Amino acid sequence: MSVPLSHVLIVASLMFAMGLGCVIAWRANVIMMLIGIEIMLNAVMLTFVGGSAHWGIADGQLFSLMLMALTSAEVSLALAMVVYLHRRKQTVNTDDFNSMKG
Amino acid sequence: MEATLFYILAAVLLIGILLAITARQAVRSIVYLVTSFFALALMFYLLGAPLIAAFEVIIYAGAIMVLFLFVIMMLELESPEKLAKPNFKNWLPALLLAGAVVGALVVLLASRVQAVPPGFTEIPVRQFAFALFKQYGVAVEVVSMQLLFALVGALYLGRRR
Amino acid sequence: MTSLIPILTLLIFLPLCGSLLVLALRRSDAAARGVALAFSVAELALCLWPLALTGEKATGAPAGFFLYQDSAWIERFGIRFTLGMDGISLVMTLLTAFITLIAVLSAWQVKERAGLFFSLLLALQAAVQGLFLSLDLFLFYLFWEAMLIPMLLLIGVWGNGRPVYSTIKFFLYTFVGSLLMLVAIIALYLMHGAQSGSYTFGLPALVHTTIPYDLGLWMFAAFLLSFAIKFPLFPLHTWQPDAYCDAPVAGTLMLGSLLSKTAAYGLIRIAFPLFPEAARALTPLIYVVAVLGIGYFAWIAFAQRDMKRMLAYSSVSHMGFVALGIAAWSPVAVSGALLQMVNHAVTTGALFIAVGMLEERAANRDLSGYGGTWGKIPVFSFFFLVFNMASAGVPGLNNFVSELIILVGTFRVAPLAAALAFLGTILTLVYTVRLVQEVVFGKEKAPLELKDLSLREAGVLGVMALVVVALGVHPGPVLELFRTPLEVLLKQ
Amino acid sequence: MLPTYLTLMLLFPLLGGLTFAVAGRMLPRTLVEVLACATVWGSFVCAALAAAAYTGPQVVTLADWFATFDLAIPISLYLDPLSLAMTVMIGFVCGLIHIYSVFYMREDEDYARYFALLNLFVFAMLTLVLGETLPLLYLGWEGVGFCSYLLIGFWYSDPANADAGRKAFIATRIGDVALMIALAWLFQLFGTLSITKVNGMGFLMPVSVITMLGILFLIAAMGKSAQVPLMVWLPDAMAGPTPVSAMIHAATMVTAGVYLLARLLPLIGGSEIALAAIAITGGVTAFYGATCALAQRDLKRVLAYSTISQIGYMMLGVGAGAVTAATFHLLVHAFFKALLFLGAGCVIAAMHHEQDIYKMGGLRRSLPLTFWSFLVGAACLAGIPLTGGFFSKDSILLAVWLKGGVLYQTLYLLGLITALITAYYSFRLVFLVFAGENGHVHRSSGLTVMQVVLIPLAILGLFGGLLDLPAYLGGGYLSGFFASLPADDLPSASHEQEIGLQTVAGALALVGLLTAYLRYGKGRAERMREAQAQPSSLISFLAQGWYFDRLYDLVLIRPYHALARFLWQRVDEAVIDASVDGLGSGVGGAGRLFGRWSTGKVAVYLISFAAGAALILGYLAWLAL
Repeated sequence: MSVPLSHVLIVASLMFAMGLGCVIAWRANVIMMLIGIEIMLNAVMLTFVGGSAHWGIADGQLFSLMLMALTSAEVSLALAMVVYLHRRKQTVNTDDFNSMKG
Repeated sequence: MEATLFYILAAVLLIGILLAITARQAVRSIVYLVTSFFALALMFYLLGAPLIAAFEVIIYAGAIMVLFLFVIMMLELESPEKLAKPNFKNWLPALLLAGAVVGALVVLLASRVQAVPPGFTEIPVRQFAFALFKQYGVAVEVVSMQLLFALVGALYLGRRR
Repeated sequence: MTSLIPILTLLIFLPLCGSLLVLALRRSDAAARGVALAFSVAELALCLWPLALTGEKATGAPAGFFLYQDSAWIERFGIRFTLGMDGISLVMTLLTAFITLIAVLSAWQVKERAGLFFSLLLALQAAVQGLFLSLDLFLFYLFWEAMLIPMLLLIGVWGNGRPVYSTIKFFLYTFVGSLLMLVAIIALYLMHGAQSGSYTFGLPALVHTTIPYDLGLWMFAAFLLSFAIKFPLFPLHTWQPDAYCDAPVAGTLMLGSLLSKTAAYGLIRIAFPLFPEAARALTPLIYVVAVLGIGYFAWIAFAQRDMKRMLAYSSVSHMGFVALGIAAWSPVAVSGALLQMVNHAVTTGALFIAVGMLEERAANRDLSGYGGTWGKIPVFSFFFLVFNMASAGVPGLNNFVSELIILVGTFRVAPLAAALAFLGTILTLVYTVRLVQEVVFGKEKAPLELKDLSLREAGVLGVMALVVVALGVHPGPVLELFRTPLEVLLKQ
Repeated sequence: MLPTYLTLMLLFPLLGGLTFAVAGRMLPRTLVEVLACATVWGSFVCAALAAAAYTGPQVVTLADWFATFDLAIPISLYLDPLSLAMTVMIGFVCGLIHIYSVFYMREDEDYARYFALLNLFVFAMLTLVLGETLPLLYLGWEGVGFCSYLLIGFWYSDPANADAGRKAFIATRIGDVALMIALAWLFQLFGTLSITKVNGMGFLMPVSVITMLGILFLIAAMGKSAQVPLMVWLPDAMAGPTPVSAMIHAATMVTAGVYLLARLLPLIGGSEIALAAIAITGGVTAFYGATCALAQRDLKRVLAYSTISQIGYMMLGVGAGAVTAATFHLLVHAFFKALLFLGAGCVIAAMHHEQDIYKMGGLRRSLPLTFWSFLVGAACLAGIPLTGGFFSKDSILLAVWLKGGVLYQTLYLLGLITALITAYYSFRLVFLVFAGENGHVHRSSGLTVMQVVLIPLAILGLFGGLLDLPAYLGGGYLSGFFASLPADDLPSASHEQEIGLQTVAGALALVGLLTAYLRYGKGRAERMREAQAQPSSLISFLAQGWYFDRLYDLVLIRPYHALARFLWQRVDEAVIDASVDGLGSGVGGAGRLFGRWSTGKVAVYLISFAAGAALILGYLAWLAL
């Protein structure tokens, strides 16, 4: 296949930017914010895999795998937290959660 | 041929994500996302990572997204009126920052002259496995520990008082 | 034989083991005390052993070191567990073991959580010993920071007055300094690595790094600042009177007698050899600060009514001589500074203990509460007088010898600074005789029921007085130990 | 044999002193007293044996004190005529005073401390005299100062006594620092601190350096020997027990400054300016002390001021380059001043510790032995012809005269005037204390022995002149003995000149005696009446020592106290410490300011994070462009 690495990276960066936008824009909804994070993480994975393929080293793929494991851990915890918070406050609006105020 | 396929898939991916993040309902956005991730999985395959592609489908599109769906349904968040939809004021900073990030990345990419000719090598699963379990054995252990902690944490948070 | 037994490692880990054991025994005060005493005696005995080995040459050791030990630790970053002992380290470890023993004995009456107290004392000793022995900058830094923890706890938990305020002040000051030092250490590490290709924190290797003058100035300044805070030198001293006053007696002893010496040791062992040019450039600054400090602190000490505070200022004033001797960086002056470190530790430490004994009896540190103790508690007064006279530099006692050596050594290099510093000794005498006058002589200002020293207290002060006299009359052996290491250090 | 004698000479009093200091309280009183005297007399015997065995100047190295690199300080002693004469004198006078002390201090409970310090003092004084290296000399120098400090404040429960001790210690320390600096400088110049070597190398240095060194040594001597302007401590030092005053503040310690200068004269003699400074200091001090002594009412203070004055003479002698004359006067002065003090001690003991001379009188009959001895002492002090004091003082004046030049002739005149005043106040003392009636005394058991001790001193004082008779009477023993000393090459006077000068001085002394007789012998009743009245301003000016105490209080002590408090509270706590505390609270405030940013809302954090990321990326892109 003869796609230049830069194109892969551009796709990844667009994807990352959209994830970022999602996280920022949907501040009222934790679920959507989590989705944004997933998108960003996938963008990172795409970068890793692209790099791995480009240089022919397995490490990039390996890290995508690690990322996936990480993400699943993160998502399961985050969703558990959402459930917990929803149970306590009946909302998923992040602006209502401010107990971390400094 | 493969390159064309790649671009098509990329288009599907990006459009799917765009739809996902602008969807009115969380359930819809999940469905769009699943579509995009399928496309992404294919792109991984094209980039010579069949194993990752498989995992993408199984774990992401399969497990994680379903988990999202479960939670959405459990909390009965599917009706759009329950959620405050972002208006333009919310989107503005997001667009600005995302634009800045993309712009900067593109500038960076464009400024780097491609030293190596374009082209990808496929990495066989055997090599992948060797690297995973020989070189990064400790990392695998750490990740597994982490998954365990996440499990315990989720159980702790989810228990009924 | 000696290579089979890792004396140096033992020197560090023996007190550490003692500390853990005491911690385990903390339910019984008596047991904790006994074990702490046993371990500090054992440590002192262990420190005496290398005295017999000074003539030998350890394999692989840098010049001047007769005990050396080097093993891999964190190879990834070139951090090694390198310990070495030369004459200077030997004297310092002996001093540490001696002072800790005295501290344990002087803390005999601690009632509240005694086990933890002794445990912390021993832990502190381990850290100080490690610092005096380490030849790896990373290790040095580690011990440097490790010293802080037990010290802070000692002041914070057992202190009186405003312990929390003093603790925080002490912590912030020293921490700011040590962070700067860390930056300099890492910069040095990277520079050396880039130059030679081998990334190492080993002091003997780092000495050969070529450092651009400007950068060296900054790095030396970082080290100097860090050490000057711990010293402390004018005007970075304001944590010191508070910390000294609010710490329990044993804590003050460790702080004043040992921790300030680590800073001087660092200057001699690390800062000056690593950055000789920068050191030369900044020497005038050290002269000014040292001379100013000697006079200024002596002057302020005169105004104090709180005895411990007076001694705190006196302590910094005397440390000025150490700084002066180091700044001169000539063999005679530095050997004088090293001797002064030992003398200062013993004399000032003994004075702090003596004041602590008074405080234990009358629960009062104010000068106006005492007077005419000679008639009531003659044994105490005798010792108090002896230590004060030593502090005032009466010949025949220890401080005189070192101050004379520093004066003579410094005068060659910087006559004006040396002469001015010695004018400061007039001020030293002024506050010393005031202290003696108000406590030992005169009329009793408030009716007090004082008991003379117990056998333990008399023993503690007696041993220290013996050291004071011995070092005043025959300091030759100690000075001889400094000779070889100084020849090596100053040749670089 | 010589090293043994010297070692023992030092060891006896040292061991005695240390024993009494550590275990004195546990020993019986008699034992301590006997031991204390025995050690000092043992020292004296050793000194006498050393004198017998003496053949020529000799350096004896006993041990190492300390050594580091090229700075090596051995414990080595130097025996030459000067130090030999001093050691014999010290051993003898101190021995007598120890015996005297035993009886004088009969009633004091703290005998152990007293004798410990007295013995340590003898050790330190001998070290000072014998020390061959300057640090060893300094050991003795500071050691005598330390003992003097504690002995002046011996009766510590009166704060005034302790204050006097403190004053002495601090004032002499000023001089000591000068000595230390000179010592460091010498090492820098010559690379050695051996007195003999330094003395031999003085000519290598430019005169300006020698002058500076000389002045430093002079300052050191000023402190120890109570010369203007550091003399204020000596009158107050009389607060100590009288034997202490006799031993330390008259016979031995205070002459250490003169000894130091005499010892180093080969070095500092190279500079005329330094010599002139020494001579001027001596001349002025002699005059100052004599005038002050005129107006004192306290028996011991009269003697103290006379000591200042007499040491001034010695300094004048050194300044004129006449080591022999200065030492001659030093030795004779030691005898007659110890005699005077011990006599005063007898008087004070007999008068129930009354020291005001206007309340005394008539002791001529009740204490005849004391009277006659005291009279001898006063005659020596006054320089009545043919006494020891006459010859010694005149040899100094002769040397000054011979030195010539305007400066030295002025100083000679000053010395003559001082001699007149001296004769006057000496006999004022005699007449006031011993003449008149009401001679009731309190006799204690020890008084007899104490008076007996005066006799040998009186004999020595009276016939001390024999030590060094003028050339026209056959020449002196001391001059011959000291001939080996370097730098003592003075022009010798013709006999006629010498006789002429001595006639003048003798006549002046007699005039002084006569005046004193007229005023205080015949006009005693009138003077007693005057003493009740308010003193005139001149009298109080003199009685207060020219108000030097007040001047120093105003110029030095008060500012010192005030500045100490100022530095502590206004500078250290209010500026340095507060600036650090201020920095702390400033950081705290900034922290609170930033703290407001952390609202706890995820969205704010997110936007901040994204903005940060965008910023970094933007920066990188800008670099790439």
